Amino acid sequence: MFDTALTAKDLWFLAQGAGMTILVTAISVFFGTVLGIIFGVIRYQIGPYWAAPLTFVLDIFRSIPLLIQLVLAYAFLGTVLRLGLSGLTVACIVLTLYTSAYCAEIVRGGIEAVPLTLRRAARSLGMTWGQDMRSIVMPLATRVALPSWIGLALGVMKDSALVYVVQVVELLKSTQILITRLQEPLLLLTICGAFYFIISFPVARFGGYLEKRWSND
Amino acid sequence: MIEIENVRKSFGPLEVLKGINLTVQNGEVLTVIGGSGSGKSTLLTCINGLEPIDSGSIRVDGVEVHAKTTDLNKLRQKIGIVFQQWNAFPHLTVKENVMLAPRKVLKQSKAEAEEMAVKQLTHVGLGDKLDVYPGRLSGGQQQRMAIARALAMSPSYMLFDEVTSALDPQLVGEVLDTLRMLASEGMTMICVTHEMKFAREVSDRVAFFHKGVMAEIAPPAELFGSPKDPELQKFLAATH
Amino acid sequence: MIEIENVRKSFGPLEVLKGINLTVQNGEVLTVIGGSGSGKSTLLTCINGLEPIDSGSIRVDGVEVHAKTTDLNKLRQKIGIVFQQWNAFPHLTVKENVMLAPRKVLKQSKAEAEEMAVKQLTHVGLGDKLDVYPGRLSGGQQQRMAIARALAMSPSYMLFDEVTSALDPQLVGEVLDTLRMLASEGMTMICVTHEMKFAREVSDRVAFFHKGVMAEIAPPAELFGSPKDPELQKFLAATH
Amino acid sequence: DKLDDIIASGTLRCAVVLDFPPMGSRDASNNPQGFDVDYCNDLAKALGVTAEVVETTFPERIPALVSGQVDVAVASTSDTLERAKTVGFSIPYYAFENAVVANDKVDISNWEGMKGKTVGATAGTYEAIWLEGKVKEWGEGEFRPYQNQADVFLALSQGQLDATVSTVEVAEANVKSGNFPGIKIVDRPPMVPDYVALITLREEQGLINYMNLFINQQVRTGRYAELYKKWVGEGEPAKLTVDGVYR
Amino acid sequence: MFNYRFQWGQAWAKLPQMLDGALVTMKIAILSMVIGILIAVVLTLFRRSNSRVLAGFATVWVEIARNTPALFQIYMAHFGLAGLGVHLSPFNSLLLGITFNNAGYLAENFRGALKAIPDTQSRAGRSLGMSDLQAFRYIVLPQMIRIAYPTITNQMVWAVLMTSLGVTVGMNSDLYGVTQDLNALTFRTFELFAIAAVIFYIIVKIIQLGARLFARRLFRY
Ligand SMILES: Nc1ncnc2c1ncn2[C@@H]1O[C@H](COP(=O)(O)OP(=O)(O)OP(=O)(O)O)[C@@H](O)[C@H]1O
Ligand SMILES: Nc1ncnc2c1ncn2[C@@H]1O[C@H](COP(=O)(O)OP(=O)(O)OP(=O)(O)O)[C@@H](O)[C@H]1O
Ligand SMILES: [Mg+2]
Ligand SMILES: [Mg+2]
Repeated sequence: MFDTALTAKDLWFLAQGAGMTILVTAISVFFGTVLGIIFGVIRYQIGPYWAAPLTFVLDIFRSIPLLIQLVLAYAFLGTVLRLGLSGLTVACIVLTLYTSAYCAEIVRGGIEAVPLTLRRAARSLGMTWGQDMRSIVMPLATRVALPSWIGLALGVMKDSALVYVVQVVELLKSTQILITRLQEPLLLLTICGAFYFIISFPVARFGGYLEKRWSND
Repeated sequence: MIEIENVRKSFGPLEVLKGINLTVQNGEVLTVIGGSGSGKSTLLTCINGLEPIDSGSIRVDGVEVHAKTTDLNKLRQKIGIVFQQWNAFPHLTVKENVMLAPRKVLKQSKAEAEEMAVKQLTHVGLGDKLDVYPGRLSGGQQQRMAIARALAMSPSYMLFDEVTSALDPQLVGEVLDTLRMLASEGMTMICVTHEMKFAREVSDRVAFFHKGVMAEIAPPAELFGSPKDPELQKFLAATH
Repeated sequence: MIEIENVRKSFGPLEVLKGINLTVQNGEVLTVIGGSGSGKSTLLTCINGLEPIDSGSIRVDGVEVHAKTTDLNKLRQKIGIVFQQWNAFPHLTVKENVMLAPRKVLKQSKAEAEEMAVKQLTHVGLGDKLDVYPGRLSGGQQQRMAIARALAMSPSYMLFDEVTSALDPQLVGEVLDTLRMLASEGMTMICVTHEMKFAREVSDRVAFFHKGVMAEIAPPAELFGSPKDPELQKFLAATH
Repeated sequence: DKLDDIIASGTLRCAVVLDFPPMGSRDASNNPQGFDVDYCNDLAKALGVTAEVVETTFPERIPALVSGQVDVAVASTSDTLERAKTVGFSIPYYAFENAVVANDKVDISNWEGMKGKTVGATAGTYEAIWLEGKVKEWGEGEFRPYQNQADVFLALSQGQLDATVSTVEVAEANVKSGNFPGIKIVDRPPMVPDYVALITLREEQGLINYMNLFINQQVRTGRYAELYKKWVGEGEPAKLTVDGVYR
Repeated sequence: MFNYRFQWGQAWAKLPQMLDGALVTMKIAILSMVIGILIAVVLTLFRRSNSRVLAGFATVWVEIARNTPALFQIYMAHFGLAGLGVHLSPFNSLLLGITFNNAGYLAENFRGALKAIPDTQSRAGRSLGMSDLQAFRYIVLPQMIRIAYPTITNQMVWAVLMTSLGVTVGMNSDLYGVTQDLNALTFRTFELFAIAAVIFYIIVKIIQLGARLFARRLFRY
């Protein structure tokens, strides 16, 4: 079963695909989280009524297949607006917004989990809204939100397998390219799945551990 | 001096404060008693501007609390407040809880804030709990920490909102002792409380609230000895 | 008849039952008292086989509870048990709570089970709550429902584990009255309780447990009147 | 216009499908190779710029073009009228004959044997559109479009498909390679040769004009035959003209 | 820059075909959820059981489902299984892939929900003479489903969105597959996929609304 045409070069090719997966994930999760925090805070701060338009827009990103989001964004930005964006750019933009839509929910949940009485106490001490947010809300909300956020980041990594539609050669796509040439689907797919698993599993476990630890106190 | 003039306040259709007039002199200890929902807590949160008022005015040291131009954050530095629910910041140690506001709000140096924190915590009898997280403290200790936290801002006034009602009976004493100590040091205080014995011993005056109205206000001997308001008479009869 | 012979039981290193011998006759009401952690609850759960035992034997109507061959599910049908924590099934109405086991375990028809449920619920005074969800009931009502639920299986024996200790004082009476009624109807019962007055009035015999040992067993007049065991004396002194 | 833009920018970006040997594939170092890749290079050379090959799938060729990812697609694009509503076609630069390829274990001796069987082709290709139409016409059997040529042959070799229609070139290359055991070429379906053209944006008449002349030159100079020999093998390259009509 | 002409008419004309696709998408989503929930319950029981083999099997399932891309799982269901001689049609491959994914995620959530149900509940059932399985079936399971209900709804939405991955295994009758087919014919990518997006959005909203109404009927306690 280890009699294979797979060469070191091919493994390097796979590794490059994996690198692309990680790059896309890292960029999207980073900017998506920043945006998500901003959206989440806004949604919490201005109340459900005024936030309705924002909620609606973010909800769209969670109600349409990512594949369609990518195709549409690619077609719209390119075909309609004629912006010469690379596939990688489009992939990162879409995944960033996608991430931010989920992240906003997580952030809002985290903020809501901070007892109002604590925030009143902070304001009574003369702390400004910003100081309250930074010193009280952020540390406490983070504890609630971090496990879900880790889940989200891993989800985005797995979903990034779809960016092949905008011509980004990430891990799964590079696996398919090798399958085309080497015709060893089972072996190659197993390697590919194992790679995702090796990144995802320990991090997911770590998230579960954090959740357990923080829910105890 | 805290001057409250004809303050009215509603939550939606519910009028919670129906024109309150009250002046608290510097150095005075005022106790507020009254039934549940009579508006006591609301009055306190209006005094430090956490809740807006509908009409009337509240002045603290001559500054109009609810004027648009007032810097509330600055004003709140001179009005310490401690609530019924324990409000320890769970992610900070006891010392850090107390140091937080002085550092962020007063921009004190770490050393300065730490010195003050240790001083105030020792003052309320928590000198040995400095580096403990609040989760490890009893309710009474958490309330004393909240008092120290407020005191660390060197406030001119302290407001206490039923600080002992969420405590087990055996823990009430230690917190009341702390309040007594503050009163004896000349702090200007408004204490909302259900502890009649405490009100009688410590207060300069006692105010009785009933359904958003300050029905009676008098020195404790008079108010408890010969209550005039019929509702107050009922209230005292029920609590004895 | 329940026959308990030299039963021993440990949780890890902790020996909770240190050789218990006890026989309960049909129609007898036995009350078990004793300090916290003395093994009372453990004994009850060993009798209906929810907990395994380490050595000794328990026989109910001559059937060895902890024999490999015993059909525990069948045995449990004749031993009703009600716990300290209210165990209402929150997703079923009061009537459905009571009907569930007769239908699924005894395979009764819906009509049969319903008739029985209404009868037992009326018996414990919940005839007007049939279609309410348990979330709407007071703790006392939930406990009475749990009793009706156990009775609906027509058990020969009823075990009660401090059924009133999680209740507000004003609700204790209604549950104890239900137990009294059962006792007067001749049900064989083992009641673990802290209610000394109840124990004194209702029991045929009272057993005192201390640290996994049944330190004394006697009719109530004797046990409360002239306790011999020094621990029992201490215990009674503390609870009076 | 685009022609000027390309010359000014110094690069020509071509969309090429790389799982479509011998037209496009990857060598042992996973670099692009094939007829289309060379054709793109030739075009770039004619323009005096450097070529940049952008890999696309069949379904994604046109979006990549229309969205400005690439300047032209050298990607075996069949020149259908429906598509010409959206993009601009050059004259044909290649013409495919198609072949029916079947799994060894299936009893199919000619193209009509596909009736009632499970057949498939690469989504978005000429053969897929034809085959899907046939399956609808027959009213029995099943048609499955896969995302790329490799998946089609993988499915065929695994026995998930009974037969496929693909270009003769691809069919022969795949049978010969031995990568897909258990497949055989059985027949030529009655399809009009699949003329494929270079495509660019519909309104880029200047570039289309240039490409037309370029294709003409490729045939005239013998480069077309040379590339055919290099990638497809011995024999006559397909004629690019249709009798009895002007282009 | 903005000289693209929208041709909605051409795309609109395809709406009936796309709605047929939407039905197939719904069918797969619903089937994969029903089967997924059943399997998730079984996996939950396995993980609770004392048998290491069963518990191990369930854990492996859950971890693979949660830690690899759904696209990978679906691809494996088609081409991977075929490598082992098991041939599934695109419909069944997609169904299997999504069901596998659903079951894994749901089993994990059920485990969390289970923790929220006090042990005393099943003890109470046992002491009424119910078997372990009966106590689980009639007492624990209904409460577990209620706690996990929001996640079940979410997973249902996910299942709908995941059907779009069917194209990788030759699926062309679901909403995404139909759209892609039409796109190959006309290349009106933007218009066609925009309509598909709206249909997906509406399906998701219907599911969420339906779940809320259903919950009101289902959970009256
Ligand atoms: N944020 C709010 N929104 C709406 N109603 C409120 C709000 N805060 C307080 N109330 C209502 O205002 C009334 C007065 O409340 P307040 O807390 O001032 O009473 P209290 O005298 O402090 O009572 P207690 O002794 O129970 O603390 C109550 O009926 C309460 O329900
Ligand atoms: N499942 C268990 N695992 C480990 N230890 C247990 C378990 N159940 C009970 N114990 C321990 O066994 C001892 C006896 O418990 P038991 O519940 O029988 O006491 P009890 O007499 O009913 O006390 P109480 O009056 O508090 O209900 C206690 O120390 C308890 O902590
Ligand atoms: Mg109050
Ligand atoms: Mg007990």
